Amino acid sequence: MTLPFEFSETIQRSDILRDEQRKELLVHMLKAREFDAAMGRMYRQGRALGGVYSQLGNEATAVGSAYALEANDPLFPMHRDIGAHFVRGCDIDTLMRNHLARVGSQMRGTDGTGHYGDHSKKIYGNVSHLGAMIPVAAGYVLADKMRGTKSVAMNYIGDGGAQVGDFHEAMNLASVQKLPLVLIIENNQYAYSTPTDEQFACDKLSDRAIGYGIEGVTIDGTDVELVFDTCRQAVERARAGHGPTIIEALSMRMRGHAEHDDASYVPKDMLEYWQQRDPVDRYAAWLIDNGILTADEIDGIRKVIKEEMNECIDTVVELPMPDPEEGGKGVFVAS
Amino acid sequence: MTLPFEFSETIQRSDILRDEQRKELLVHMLKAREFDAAMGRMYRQGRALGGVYSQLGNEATAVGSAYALEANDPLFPMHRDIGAHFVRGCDIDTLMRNHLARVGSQMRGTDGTGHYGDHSKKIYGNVSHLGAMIPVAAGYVLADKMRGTKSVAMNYIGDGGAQVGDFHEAMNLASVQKLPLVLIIENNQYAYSTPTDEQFACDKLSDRAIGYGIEGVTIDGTDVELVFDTCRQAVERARAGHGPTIIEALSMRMRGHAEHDDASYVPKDMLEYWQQRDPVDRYAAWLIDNGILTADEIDGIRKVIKEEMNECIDTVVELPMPDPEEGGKGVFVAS
Amino acid sequence: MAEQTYIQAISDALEIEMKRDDSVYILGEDVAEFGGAFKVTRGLHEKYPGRVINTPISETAILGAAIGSALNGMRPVAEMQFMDFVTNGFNQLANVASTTSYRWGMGVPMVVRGPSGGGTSGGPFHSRNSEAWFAHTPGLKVVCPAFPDDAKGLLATAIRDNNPVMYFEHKALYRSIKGEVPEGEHTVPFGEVRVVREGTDLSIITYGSMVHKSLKAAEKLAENNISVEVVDIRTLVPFDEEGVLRSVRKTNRALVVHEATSHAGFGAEIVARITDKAFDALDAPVKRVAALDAPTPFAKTMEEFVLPQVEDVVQAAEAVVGY
Amino acid sequence: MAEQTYIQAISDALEIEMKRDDSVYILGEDVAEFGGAFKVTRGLHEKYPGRVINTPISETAILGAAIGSALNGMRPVAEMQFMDFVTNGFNQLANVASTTSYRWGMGVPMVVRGPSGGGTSGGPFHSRNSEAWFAHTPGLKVVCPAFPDDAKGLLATAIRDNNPVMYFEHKALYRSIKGEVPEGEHTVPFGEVRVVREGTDLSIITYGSMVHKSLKAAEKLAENNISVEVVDIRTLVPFDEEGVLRSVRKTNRALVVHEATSHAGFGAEIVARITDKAFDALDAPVKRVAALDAPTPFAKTMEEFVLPQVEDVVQAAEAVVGY
Ligand SMILES: Cc1ncc(C[n+]2csc(CCOP(=O)(O)OP(=O)(O)O)c2C)c(N)n1
Ligand SMILES: Cc1ncc(C[n+]2csc(CCOP(=O)(O)OP(=O)(O)O)c2C)c(N)n1
Ligand SMILES: [Mg+2]
Ligand SMILES: [Mg+2]
Repeated sequence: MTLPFEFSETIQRSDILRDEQRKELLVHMLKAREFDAAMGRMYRQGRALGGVYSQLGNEATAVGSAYALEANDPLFPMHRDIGAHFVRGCDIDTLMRNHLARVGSQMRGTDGTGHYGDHSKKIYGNVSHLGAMIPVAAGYVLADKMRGTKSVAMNYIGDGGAQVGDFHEAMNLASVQKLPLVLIIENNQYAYSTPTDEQFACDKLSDRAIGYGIEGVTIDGTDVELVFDTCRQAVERARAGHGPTIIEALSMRMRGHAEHDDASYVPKDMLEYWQQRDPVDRYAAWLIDNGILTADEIDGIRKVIKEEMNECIDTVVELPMPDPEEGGKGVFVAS
Repeated sequence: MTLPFEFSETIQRSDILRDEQRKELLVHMLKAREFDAAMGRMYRQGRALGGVYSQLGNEATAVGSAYALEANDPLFPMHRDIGAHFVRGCDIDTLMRNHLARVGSQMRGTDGTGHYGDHSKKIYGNVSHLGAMIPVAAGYVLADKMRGTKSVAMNYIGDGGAQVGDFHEAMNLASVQKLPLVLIIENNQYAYSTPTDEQFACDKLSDRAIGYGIEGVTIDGTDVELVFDTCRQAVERARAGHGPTIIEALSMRMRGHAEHDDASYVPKDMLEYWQQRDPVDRYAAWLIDNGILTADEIDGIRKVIKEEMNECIDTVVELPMPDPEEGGKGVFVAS
Repeated sequence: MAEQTYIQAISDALEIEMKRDDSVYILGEDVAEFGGAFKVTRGLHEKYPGRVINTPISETAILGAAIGSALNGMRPVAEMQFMDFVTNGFNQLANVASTTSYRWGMGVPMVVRGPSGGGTSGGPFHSRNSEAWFAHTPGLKVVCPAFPDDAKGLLATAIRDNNPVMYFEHKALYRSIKGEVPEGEHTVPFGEVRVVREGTDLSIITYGSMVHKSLKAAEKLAENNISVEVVDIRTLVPFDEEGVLRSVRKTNRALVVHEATSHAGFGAEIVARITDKAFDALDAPVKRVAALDAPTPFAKTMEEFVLPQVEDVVQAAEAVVGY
Repeated sequence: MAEQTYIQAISDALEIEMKRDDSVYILGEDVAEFGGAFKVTRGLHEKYPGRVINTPISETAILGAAIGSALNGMRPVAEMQFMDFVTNGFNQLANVASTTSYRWGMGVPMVVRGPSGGGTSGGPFHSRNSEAWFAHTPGLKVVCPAFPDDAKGLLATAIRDNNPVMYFEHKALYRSIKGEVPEGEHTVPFGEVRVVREGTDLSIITYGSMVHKSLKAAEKLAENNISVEVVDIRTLVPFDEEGVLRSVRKTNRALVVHEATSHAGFGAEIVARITDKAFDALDAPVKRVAALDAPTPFAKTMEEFVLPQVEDVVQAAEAVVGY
């Protein structure tokens, strides 16, 4: 296992974040983690619907990046970006209903996981077809640009998805039009069973930026403050009219592609290496070391989240699925 | 008008070419030019069918690149690569019949221009959908690689077509599989009416290579010996198993997108600049300066080609189009 | 009313809708200064600065960006230089645009328009009639205008619709077809057939370029005292089943005609609706006239053979009437 | 003969054809060591080193490369991880693969296979039945097996065919359907319907997953003394028109059933053929049972409502018979 560059052992302290914000970051990451754990349990209990795609290991990337946006900036998250949803103020109940296709779910049961769209939070989830939302995100901010609104879109793609043609067409269009788009490539070392060296042959996926004449950088995606700072800079550059940025955030998919997959194809030492860099544990330890939170406080936060999660599950699981007839509705909006 | 780098004023003499070969290069270029002129005349006389896409200005790129292949290497030319067809031994009659959809044409009248395929010459023409042949070329040599045959595919794409998703997926697959594929990006400054700065925002299109971890270079596409040398090296690297290369060859589309287009959107001084660098005139002058051919000899060659061209036109134009019923045939080959 | 060509009517609709609504804009290849390969958008770039956007050659990016901007309050009109190139952005339509209302309850008010169809020696890649692919993709509306007034009115309706609309122009009609077109704002509702010729012996159900060939066939048939009603369905989605049935119930015979290839073409859907709902009214089998199941060839001779011609319609009509 | 699941039969065909012919190889996402998302290619990578190729996530590249290698003497079998993702490489099929025979006279012996269809809470992007898009694209063959023996035999035929073949597996059948399958080499010819149940009152013309639901419906109908013949068309291109007509001429009534959405679905083509060629034999209108014109939803409740069920077939059959 080779890494494109040496990681720093410690968290790269951000100069912008206040301690209150640091706590928020941790809370979002913990929520993502606990949500994940809950969904995993549901899957094993046979109570989930469809595939369950763990975000374990992706907390710092999803949370740190989304945290760099303003409320008016659209977010285009992927399947493992639950943390980003929490940053946007999405609650557990909403996500859980959606994952389990229960009545009152954001997508009425038409689709699951984090695929939902919500104008009120400017969240625009993904379709399964990888890469398809990159041009959509570009178009979204193109509209704002045409109207003189200074929004910035943040979109995500995997180390696998970055090979899809949509990536190319969208990043190229965005660079030509200098669109305010930040693309996070979540390089978590695997695309389903396929390791990165069977997905691409360049040193860093951020090198793709050179071919579009835009900024590109590869960072440690397990350091939430580094992710935040890097994204913040990219967001500011974008807002100032300097166009898109590609940020490759390195991390590890700590579970299988989905819960059915035992990921036996992943070398043990690779998981061990990344386990050392667990984004949540590392950040918690750093917060304690820096006197920002105590271990007890963190335990307390975790406990509250767990309780909320469990209560929520108990409620949502009991809800019925939507009426069958819903299936025939809404193919078109009113014209 | 800015250029990515300073061009050399003179032809970059190849160390490999023998003078006999230099004459061949000139002959192919002259044929391409005369064929082009003939097609243009036909268009203006209302005797052409469909669009007529001039290759004027592209002679050195098409001829120099195709000349770097061995007979067994597959060629995947684009619409302006008539010169490459001549290098492969395709004759005027074949091309003319095909362009005019006359009986006995390579494609039976089903399609026109240089879109034909011919196993015997290992020529595989393009479809109109730009970029679509890049993955096809990759797959072609993948097959040879699987069988241990050391062929190298040469494929072409425009400064416009390089923005199509197929470019990305194919070049990425080719780099991961280290396929022997040489892609010439014919950057002739325009894609239909669209100048390059509305097509892409990188300095050089060959910079895309970095994002695939492969070799990339941008060269003067009006210098046939430089094109040949550069391609030859890329072909050799590919044959030795070192994977694909992207070669951006700079030139100018000296006419409209097709003959109906007066290209009034092209700045005059741009055409003047490139007129100075006319690939055929420059090479002819250099051959004379270097005592390889005399002006008279070149005139003689040109005259022979013109005569052949005119005779061929006179014959082909008189031919009927294929039987109507041909239109219903050949949708499937025998299974 | 003013006499306009089909293509003028389209340009006009674009201009009027751009004037009427700031959120309408155009994107595509060579659409700005150049005015597009067929000059449909000529002059709009100057009149509406910043609202006619040249893109790189990237149909996926064009369609994806159209979707994104539509989600964000704009009404994009995306031009495909030729409708054939929509295959390069197919996924954006088949999976993103078409499912957004269903999944998110959000409208995607966008129009995809461009020249389709054959008859111009365009060859296999500049002649396709692909409307059936989209008609079979729930969530997309599909429009195929045949006349200048409809071209104008249906395009305006498409632009104002809150859903993705595939608007198929027929390039052979661009300059060959003229007609009276209402001046100023003009809309034509989706989902209503237009009876373009009344008749009593046979209903020809058709759309797009074949409306004109069907009308010519009807004239010839009239010489033999066969009275043909020609029904232009205009929109494939939504589909005016009642409108079709009304005509068939009147004439008791139907012939379905389109330029697209036959196998699994939209004509089959029309036949299926008639067979299901007007079975008792039928005095003869419903037949189809369509292109042979082949790519559209380049050579004029062959193209004429592959694409349906007036004479094919006449013969099929005679067969149905003579049954 | 040995009892096999549908999925085993598919894996078997791949293995046998790879053994038989060195030019057969497999490419796709996660198909090598991992054996593919559904494990269809499990073990083949080890048995045929170098002939099972993992690709990046790039359907366009997969399909394009398949075409290129097919032009160069190979017989690629390209796996779409889900058939839904074929939309990302649509252009390669619609414009390159499908026109090469016509334009160049060269065969493109390739198979595109993968799991399609609904019924597994896969949601809008893992459930589509897109066979009609391809049936309407001249130059492609289209296969939809329903039984293990056909799955094996039709895949072998597809691999040996010199033309591009779209081979739609139904993921809900993978492990739920078992049957006797001939051992060793086994081919089933294209373009021949299979009468899977004989009957006299009504012909159900169907394919894919709905063959099984139609058989269940037939059983229920038999309880009411309605004798149903179930005809599995197996291949949409080439289409065995005669085979369908033979059954309809015998029963004088037809019901067309498929899982894909209704509007402009392949069912319409079947109805159109019957209406055209067996009109006089019909005692009742030909009806269709198909999915509602909507994406396939995620929630089980809704999915069941949108997709055609046994009861829908029963009711429609009763309507046709009772006409
Ligand atoms: C275009 C497309 N092809 C195939 C798939 C099937 N698929 C779903 S997820 C996945 C792997 C994705 O890997 P990556 O992009 O690295 O994201 P990760 O799951 O690792 O976060 C694949 C192949 C898809 N969703 N879209
Ligand atoms: C995918 C696709 N979209 C649009 C077109 C229409 N089109 C044909 S040629 C052309 C311009 C091509 O420019 P470039 O690639 O630079 O090649 P050049 O003609 O300059 O040699 C366009 C837009 C096409 N052929 N393919
Ligand atoms: Mg990954
Ligand atoms: Mg160009």
